[in-house]
Amino acid sequence: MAVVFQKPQALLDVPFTYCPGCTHGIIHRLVAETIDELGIEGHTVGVAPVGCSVMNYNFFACDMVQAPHGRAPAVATGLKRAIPENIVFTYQGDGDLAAIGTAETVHAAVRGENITVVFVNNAIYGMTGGQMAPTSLPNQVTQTTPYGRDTSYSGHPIRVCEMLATLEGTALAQRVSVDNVKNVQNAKKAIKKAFTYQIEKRGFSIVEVLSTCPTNWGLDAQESLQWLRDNMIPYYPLGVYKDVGGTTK
Amino acid sequence: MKRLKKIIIICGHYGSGKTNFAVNLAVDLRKQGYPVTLTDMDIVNPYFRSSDHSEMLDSKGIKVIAPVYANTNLDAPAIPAEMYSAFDRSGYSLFDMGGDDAGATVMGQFFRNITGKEYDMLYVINGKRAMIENVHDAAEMLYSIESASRLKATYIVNNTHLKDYTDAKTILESMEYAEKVSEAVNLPILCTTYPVSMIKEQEISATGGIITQHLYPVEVFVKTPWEVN
Amino acid sequence: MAKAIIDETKCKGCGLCVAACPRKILVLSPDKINSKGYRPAQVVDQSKCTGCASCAIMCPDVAITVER
Amino acid sequence: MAKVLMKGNEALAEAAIMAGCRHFFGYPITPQTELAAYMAKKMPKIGGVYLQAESEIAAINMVLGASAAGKRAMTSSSSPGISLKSEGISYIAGSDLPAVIVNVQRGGPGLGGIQPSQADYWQATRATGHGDFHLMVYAPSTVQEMTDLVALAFDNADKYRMPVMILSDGMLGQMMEPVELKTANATDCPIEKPWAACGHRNSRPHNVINSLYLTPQALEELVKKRYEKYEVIKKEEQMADEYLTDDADIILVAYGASSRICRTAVNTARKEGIKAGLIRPITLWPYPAKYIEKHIAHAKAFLCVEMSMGQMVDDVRLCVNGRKPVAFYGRTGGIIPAPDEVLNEIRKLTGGVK
Repeated sequence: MAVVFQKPQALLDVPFTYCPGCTHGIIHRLVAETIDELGIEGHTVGVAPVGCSVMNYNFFACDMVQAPHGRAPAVATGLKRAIPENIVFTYQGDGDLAAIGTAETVHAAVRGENITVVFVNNAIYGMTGGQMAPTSLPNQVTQTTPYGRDTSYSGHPIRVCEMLATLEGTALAQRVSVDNVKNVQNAKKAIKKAFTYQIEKRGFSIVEVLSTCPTNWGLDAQESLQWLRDNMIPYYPLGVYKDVGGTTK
Repeated sequence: MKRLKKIIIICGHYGSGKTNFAVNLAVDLRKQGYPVTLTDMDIVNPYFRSSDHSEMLDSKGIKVIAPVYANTNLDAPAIPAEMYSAFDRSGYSLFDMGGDDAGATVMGQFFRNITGKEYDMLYVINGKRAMIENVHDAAEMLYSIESASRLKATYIVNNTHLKDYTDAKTILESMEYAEKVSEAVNLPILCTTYPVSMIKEQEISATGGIITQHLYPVEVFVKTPWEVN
Repeated sequence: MAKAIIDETKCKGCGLCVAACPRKILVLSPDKINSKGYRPAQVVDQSKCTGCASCAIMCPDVAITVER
Repeated sequence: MAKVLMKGNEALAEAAIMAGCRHFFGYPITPQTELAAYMAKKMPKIGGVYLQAESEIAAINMVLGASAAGKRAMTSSSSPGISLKSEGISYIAGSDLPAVIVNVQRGGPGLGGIQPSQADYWQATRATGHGDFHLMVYAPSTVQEMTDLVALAFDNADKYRMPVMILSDGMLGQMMEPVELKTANATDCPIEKPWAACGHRNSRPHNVINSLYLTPQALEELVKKRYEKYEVIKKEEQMADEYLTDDADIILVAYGASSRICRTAVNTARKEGIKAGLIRPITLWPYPAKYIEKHIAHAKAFLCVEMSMGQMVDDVRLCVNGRKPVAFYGRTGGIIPAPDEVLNEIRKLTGGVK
């Protein structure tokens, strides 16, 4: 018998700190598998965000830098410009990337910064306890939208991939989900493509991964995946929004 | 010194001493009895500009035109209406351009106001100024100024100095540098300046070198606040 | 013959593997609580395992190794 | 090398390059823009990186990234921009990363104005960001010193693994003086940085650059360790320049551009028979307390002169600790005190202590 599935080498043998059923763990694994398969761990540097995944510097086996809230793309820019042959990725949540760090995200893409961004969108601020995120859905109840997100008052959710796809510097903008086996496998392909594009020096690549937050959504792990399918995917359609090397939606 | 045209544009690298030269020239021309207007076109530099000397210039009967917000706390490059008419004033009209091609770009918009008129554009150089101290860089700088302003320089002004460290030798030695720049850009040298408060003309001759250029004494107007007389 | 090996110490009992298994051979342990305080997933009928790794693919804690 | 004329801002930039800085991340703001422009011109020619960031916030975080990768990195700004950088500076300090940050001060608060000022002294020495930490702060007063201090700033940033600020002002940044650039042969990574996140190349465990500590105990321990380092710095790194202080009755204390004014005023006072002297702090943190201490016994009074409403005077008072009177004179809003104004203050004090 052969081992057909095991923990990737690029993940340290440290238990994740995430809540049961939180899909951060799946996405971490996909990134780590990618690093393994491309054989790049030794010259990869990851940038940890502020948010639930702030401590991912303890999980990834490559060198890691923890960035101020929202500034990961700027920190990654510094890392990449300092040692261009290194592979640099950021791992950011929706508050980090699409609210406080909007400028850093957009301008990293504008510059065609040759980095890879893994963007985890779960439509809520997880770390601080379930407040409205820039990606919270219309009418979604959060701690700071207790009557549901009123779009006439709090604005509409931001569709990051669609926005970044309009920029020349973006090489890849793809939205994926990790709600079922097939989607996880697609997500993996997208993440691997994003890293490959960096190796090929194609520019800025972002993979937006629709993800869950059982704790702050008030649902169990399986209900959370169902909620993601029923509510998030319709608002945030999966697909390739920009791909300099292939088909674009 | 050679007689200059009525429109005199003074350009050069940041810190080559354009402003100090412009103020000196304005004062001199006024002394000779001509009406003189000095326009401060420097909207790039926040400090050390010709309009800093408005009061003194005013007292000598020299008209000063300055950007709207010169010497204020605001950093906005606003051109006053007066500037457009500065090209048609009687007597001498001097324009103290901002440094480098960045400062020269401002002149570009006045291109039409100058077309068809005779002008002199003086390229001020300082052989002790970092970044133009070699001939090649000094030539490159002129070309970028000319292309940004859409004007052609007519003379070189050798304004080499080293502030407090300037001595007769500095001036004498600078002449060779000026000759080389002159050769490289194919422009005649109008004059070589020397700070009259620090050096006497005889001292320059006394160095034993050959004075090949017209010596032009200048007063040092551009000073830091702690340099008291 | 395939095998899904669950590292019970890492399992947080979220049940995503249970739902993902096409052969329905995984359950959350009815009687066991791991050191973290969760009911870990366990394989009830290893002989039916095809080694498809669906459970492992959906496991957010990388607690499952699959052999085939 | 022979002397050349340079603007303060250009000199800062060239000195940084000579100190091995090959990574500069900028954003325009008057009166520091020439620094960025110089870097933009020069860096591509020497294989370095000049990048104009989308904001001061991004620029300081690019510095964080390049420094984390083990490179000598620098950013510069003027007062309002430093406020924006303060978040990143705190993270850099909290991550024990070296970096050099230049503040060419202008008038504040708010948009303030573009004229020179020294009103960011408190910000530089007390709170350049949240949390328990210090920056080393150097205050040049000549263009020559700007170049010399930049190299020292990089060396000490690396040595102590902390951010270092060059606190300049618009006047020093814009004015020209003859300067002699000391030839250096520094590379962009002059010292070993085994902690750097530069890719482990499968030859060591992964490095983590981080400022988050899970337990209050761990955080306290680390902060205390940093403060032990700060004590060493306080002992080793104080710098000040003294002018005619040995027999002085009135000792002026001023840094940067205002110290130049004071020097002129001291000279005039001496001509009038007043024994005035000047202590010019070069490090603002650590504060050069020992230079003041030396003169407390014989000085009759101290006069602190600043281009602010009185910020450094707090430190002078802390040093003097009530043993002698400490007077203050300042102008603010972008106004530089005139030598005559300072002279008047000196005269007032001598009148008072006769």
